[in-house]
This record gives sequence, C-alpha cells and structure tokens, in this order.
Amino acid sequence: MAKIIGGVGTSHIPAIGGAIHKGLQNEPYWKPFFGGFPPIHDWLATARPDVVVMFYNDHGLNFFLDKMPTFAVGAAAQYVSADEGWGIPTQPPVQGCPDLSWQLINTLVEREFDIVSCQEMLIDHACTLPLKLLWPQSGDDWPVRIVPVCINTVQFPLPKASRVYALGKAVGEAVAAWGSDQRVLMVASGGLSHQLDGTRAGHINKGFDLQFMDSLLTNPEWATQFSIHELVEKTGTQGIELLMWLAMRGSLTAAGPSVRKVHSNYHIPISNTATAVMALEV
Amino acid sequence: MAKIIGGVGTSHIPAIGGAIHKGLQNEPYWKPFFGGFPPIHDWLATARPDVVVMFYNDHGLNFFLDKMPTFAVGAAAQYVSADEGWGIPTQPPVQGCPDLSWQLINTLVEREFDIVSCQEMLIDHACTLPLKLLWPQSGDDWPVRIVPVCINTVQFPLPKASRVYALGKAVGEAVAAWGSDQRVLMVASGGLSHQLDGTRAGHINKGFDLQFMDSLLTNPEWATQFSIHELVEKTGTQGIELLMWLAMRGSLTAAGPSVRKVHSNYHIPISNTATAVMALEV
Amino acid sequence: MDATIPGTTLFDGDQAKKGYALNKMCFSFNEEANRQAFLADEEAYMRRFGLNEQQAAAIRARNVLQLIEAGGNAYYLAKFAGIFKLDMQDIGAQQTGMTKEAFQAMLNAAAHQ
Amino acid sequence: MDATIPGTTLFDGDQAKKGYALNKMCFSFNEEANRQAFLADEEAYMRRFGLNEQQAAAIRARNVLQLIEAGGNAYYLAKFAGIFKLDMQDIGAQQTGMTKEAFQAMLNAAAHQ
Ligand SMILES: [Fe+3]
Ligand SMILES: [Fe+3]
Repeated sequence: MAKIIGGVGTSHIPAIGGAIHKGLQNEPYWKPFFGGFPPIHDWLATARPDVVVMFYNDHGLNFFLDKMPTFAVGAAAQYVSADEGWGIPTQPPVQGCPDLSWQLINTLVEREFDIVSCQEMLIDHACTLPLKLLWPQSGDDWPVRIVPVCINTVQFPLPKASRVYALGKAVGEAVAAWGSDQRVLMVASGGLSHQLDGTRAGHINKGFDLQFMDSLLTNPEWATQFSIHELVEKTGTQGIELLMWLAMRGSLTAAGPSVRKVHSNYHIPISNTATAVMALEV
Repeated sequence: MAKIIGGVGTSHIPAIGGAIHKGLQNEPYWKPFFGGFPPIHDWLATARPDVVVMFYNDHGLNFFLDKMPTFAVGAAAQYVSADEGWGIPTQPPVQGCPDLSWQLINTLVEREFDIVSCQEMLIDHACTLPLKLLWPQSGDDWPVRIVPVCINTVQFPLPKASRVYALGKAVGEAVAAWGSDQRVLMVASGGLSHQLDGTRAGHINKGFDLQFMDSLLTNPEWATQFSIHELVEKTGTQGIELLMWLAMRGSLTAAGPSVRKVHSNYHIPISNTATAVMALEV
Repeated sequence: MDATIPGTTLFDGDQAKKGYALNKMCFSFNEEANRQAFLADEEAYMRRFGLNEQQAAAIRARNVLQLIEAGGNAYYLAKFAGIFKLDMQDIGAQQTGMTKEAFQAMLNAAAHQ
Repeated sequence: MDATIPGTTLFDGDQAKKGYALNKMCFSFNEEANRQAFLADEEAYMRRFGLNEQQAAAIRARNVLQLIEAGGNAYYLAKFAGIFKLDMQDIGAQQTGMTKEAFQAMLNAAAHQ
C-alpha cells in the first residue's frame, strides 16, 4: 500500500514567483518568508515523496463561471502551467499520476463526494509555487508527480469547512488504500488571512491565524465549528483559502491519530497577505 | 412558497425529434409512443406549471472529459439548444429561472452536495425533447422556464442510485422552501432500458422496467438497493438513465408521502430503446 | 474490479485514459465546420487530435467495436456515426453481427419478453 | 441573507448574475492576444462581451470598487489589473482611499496585532 509521509501547508502569493525568478530570496523583504523553508527541505530530503496530492484553489485560469466546480480532481498525464495574465513566469509542466487520480475519483464518488474529474487541466501559481518553494533546485524536471484537488473559493456558496475536512479524510483514506509503493505528500496551497477586494482590503488577523495553525496540531477539527461566513469575517475573502489546510490536515488522519510538527513559520506581510508554512509528519 | 405540482418521467430518444419535425406522430411506428402523452397534456393544462426542474443527462454536448461533473445545476438566464452533430433539429432557446437555480445551488451546497454551477450551458435533446413532448403546440415561446439539473451517465464512476435519490430529495426541499408563488413541475428525462454499445447492443429488460415504474408508486426507494453495476447489468449502459427518474421521484417526497399516478405508457421499441412516460401528481 | 457484464465495456478511468484523444476528436464533431474539416482530410484531422494507430485504424474502418476497444465512449462516438448518417439500428447491427432486419426483429421481440 | 461583513462583498449568486459579462471579459485576459485586443480597442472589446454601461464605465475608470459594485469577481478582476501592471498594494490603496505608503504601513502594522 502507498505511504502517506505527511503534509505541508504554504502560502502561494503570486509575487513569490517573481521573487524566485529574480533571485530575491535573501533580500530583507523576502528573507522572513523564504527563511521558513530550509528545515522543511531537509525533512523532504529524508522523507522522499514520489507523489504530491495538491489541495489548491484555482484563481480564474482553468475554471470559469460557466462550469464552476465545488471540488475538482485532476486526472491528466501532465499539467500545463499557463499564462494567468499578470506577467508572473510560468513553470515547466508537471507530470500527473493518473493511477492515483482514479483511485481518488473512484473512492470519492463511492463516498458520496460529487467531484468533477478533469483529464485536462491548466494549473496556476497556486499549484506550481508550492512545488517551487519545496524543491527550489528543480529545473525542468520536477522531482514529484502531482494529483491536483481543486476546491472552490471563487464563487459562493463555498463548501462548508466540515465538508472540506471530510473530503480531506476521504482523500487520505483513498491514498492509504492505493495499491502502490509510492510515498505521498499532502500539500495545502493557500492563505493565511488576507483580503484583496473591497474597502476592507488589507485585512489580516494574526490572532486567528496562529490559533488555526496551532489547532492543526492539537485539535484538527477546531476550524470546522465556523461557518464559511464566519471564516471570511475572521480571515478575509481570500483568507478562506485556509480551507486547503483543513483538507490537507483531514487527509493526514488516514495515517494516524496525531501528527508531529516538523517546522512552521509565520510572517506578515508578503504582498497583502499573512504568510505561513507548516510541515507535519505523521 | 412555491408549489410542487408533480413529476413526469419520459424517454428522450433523439429520433423523436426527427419524428416531430416530420409530423410522424400518428404513423404506426410512432403512435404507440406519442399516444402516451394526451392524458398528460390534459393534466398539465389543469396543473399549469410555470417552471420545470429538468433532471437529465448530457450526451457529450456541454460537458467533455476535461471537466466532467457528477451533478451540475444550470444558472443561466437562457439555455441554447445546439447542434449535436447528428442532424436532429435544434429547438428554440429556453428561458431559465435564475432565482430558482440559486435557491437550488445554495441549498444543495449547504446540504453537502458538491455541485457544479453553470451560468452558461448548451442543452441537448435530453433537455429539449421532454418540453416538446409535454407542450407539442409550443412554437418559439415555451410555456415554461427551466432549471436543468444534469447527472453524469457518461463516465464511470457514476453517482450511486441512493445518492441520486438523496439529491432529488434535497432539490425538492429547496423548491418547497423557495419564496415564490411559482408552480413547479419535476421532469426526469431518460431511459428506460437500452444499450447502444458493445455486442450486447439492443439489450432491453421489460420485466425490470415495469417493476421499476411500479416501484415509483409503491416503494420509491426500491431501486436504490442496487449498485450502479447491477443497474447497468439489468437495464443496459444507457438504461442507467433511469437515475433521472429516481431523482425526480426523490424530489416529490418534499410535497408529501405518496403520489398518485396520472397516466403512464410503456412501449418497445423506439430506436433501440424501451420507452416510457409516467406522470405523477402529489 | 467489478465482475464484467457480457458484451459490455464500462467507460471507466482505464477507458477514459486510453480514449482521451479519440473522444476529444469526436466531441469536436458537435460543430459543423469540424465535421466538414474531418471529411475534407480525415488523416490530417486525426493527426491534429493525436490519435494513436489503433484509434486511427478503427476510425478508418468505421468499426464501432474497434472504436470502443480503442477507448471510445458511446456518447462521443455517436457524433462520429452521425457524420455518416448511421442510425442506432445500423450501429447495433454492426456490433452484434446481425443484419439490420434481424437486429430490428430482436428489438421488436423484446416487447414480448 | 447573511449579516454583511463590513467593506466586503461576497461573490454570491446575485453578484455572479450581475457580473457575468464583465467576468467573462476578464477571464479572456488569460490570453496575451486578448489583452492586446483590449488595449488596441477597449470599447470594441467591451461591446464584444456585452458589458452594460455601469461595467463599461468602471472599466474606463479603472476603479476596482466600481468594478465590484458592477458584479466583478476579485479573481477575474485581477487579470484586468494585471494589464496595467497594478500590484496588490496599488489596488488595496485605491480601494481604501489610502496612499500606497499608508496602505503598506497598515499591512506592516498587522505583524504587531
Ligand atoms: Fe490565492
Ligand atoms: Fe439518452
């Protein structure tokens, strides 16, 4: 059976792509963010994942309002990183893992998750930047294959936090039951608190973010007590991307009752965002 | 609150479109099929629905395998009947009912159905033919508006029969809770037993079909005991379209514990299909 | 996984992977301009969608069972059949190896099951 | 339905209905050729997507709050802002009525909440 090695949550601000491209990682503005990653690189070098399940939210690249999924699972052999319109550099294509994709799709539909399956899928910065942050040395060959799991944060109604956590649990159970010797890392791409739109633009909620990160260790279902509306109120219209972290944490329950923190980092601000990274070992 | 007046299930064989276009309704081949509708026309004239919730399956027109939903809910102001490639005549556009669409979308996501919302949607014969059969006198102005609810029958895994029935129940409850004075008809478009592909092409199962139709009156959850695999075995690869009838019947539970049969008709064959129509009053 | 159903190929993940290019081409036949482009130069059109040799041979042969074997999905393949104005009894007869008359007779007989 | 969140417009069904044409235009800006076509003839491009007068005026004014009011969604509007190389602090400053420096200072201060 496949082995879940752990999970990583990370921010995915588009500007990170530009900073990497220009080699600004050690500049004063960027160092407090990029400095969070080396201990996680060390852990990954030992944990050696083969495949990443990437919980992320599409930012208006692959999905439009004509067909807006609640949950979508990629089932492509390769995912192309495409122009998003803002001038951030695209990344090399990422190889998929169709076997694991269909293991997820079959399990999720059996468990009454009404997912969209995507045999072709353009991936945006939210899917590629975590790879670039976790494997900065990778050139055109990524060291992992991916299965993207996209969760709607674009259009309300969004899936409830409890539903997203349950999705994560089912994904973890599907991975654990996958007949393969591959080592699987669960990645959550998003957050933490930020709001880009409206007169509340710039909203950041450090207290809530730190409590949320702590809850992933001590009480992983803590955030599911809140409605989507409450979560947006606390974390911002884009802070709701913390749903990705909840899915990732839910998926780790398939590997055991508790997790150990490898490393975490929290820094305000990059762009308009409270940034975070956290690696959890099962 | 809106009023659910009842439900209709009907076959939607593409050739019906050609027969209507050529005026063949009274020909010996077609009369046993079209003859099933006049008592239902009389009932509809009294029941006067304003809006139809149309449970149907897309036949490769609006959805491709790059984004294949399990459940999709239309939220367009207008739905365009488009060329499907086989030369069957297209129909005039059908007006949508965005208010009811969003009532469904909001309720379904709250109830943990992970639907796809579609603000633009091409509709195929499975969506238009039931309208043409129920309102044969309509010209360019259909007498009803619609909310299409599309259920995947194209790619396995399909949603389980029990899940589809539960979807129908939730749709019915959403309609019953809709703050409107509109009268709503639930329509199921599909089936009954038929298989178009493989060396088993031409498979028809009269015994099962009749038992299924009877169960909608006496024991509506009867068919949910079967797995998708069992249902395909019994009814054929396209006979699985009976899922639409299950969703429709589930939706009527919101209006009361039982239903009265207005009229039904069953005829073999039209094209390769065991055809049926059934109207249920709540 | 599942016990198979005789004479039946379920269009599952394995089929979906195998048939993606073929089904994508057939999906394109929803548009008249694409149907015409296919008829004008079948080989070029297949290359454009990256069909493999098994798929291209099945298309050339207009053979439904071979198309299914190559990953074709009934809903999309119907659009290919539509180009040649084949009706469902033609397709049923071809797959079952019957004459169209015998296939129709079999359908009629189902009324007396 | 929900109690409102100050300074925040949730992109729900009402917004989605209102903003469909505007968001569809912004979605098209994922492609460079479309960005160029917009820049070459803004008015013609807006007509092609059927923007209403409120939406067209907000586009002409490059005013984010007006674009949201007209049904714009943050994820799609970002592609419009990208055409003019506006960064998120420009957009935040514009919406909050602050200078960019003041907006940046507010973000920095959040570290000491
Ligand atoms: Fe984001
Ligand atoms: Fe059908």
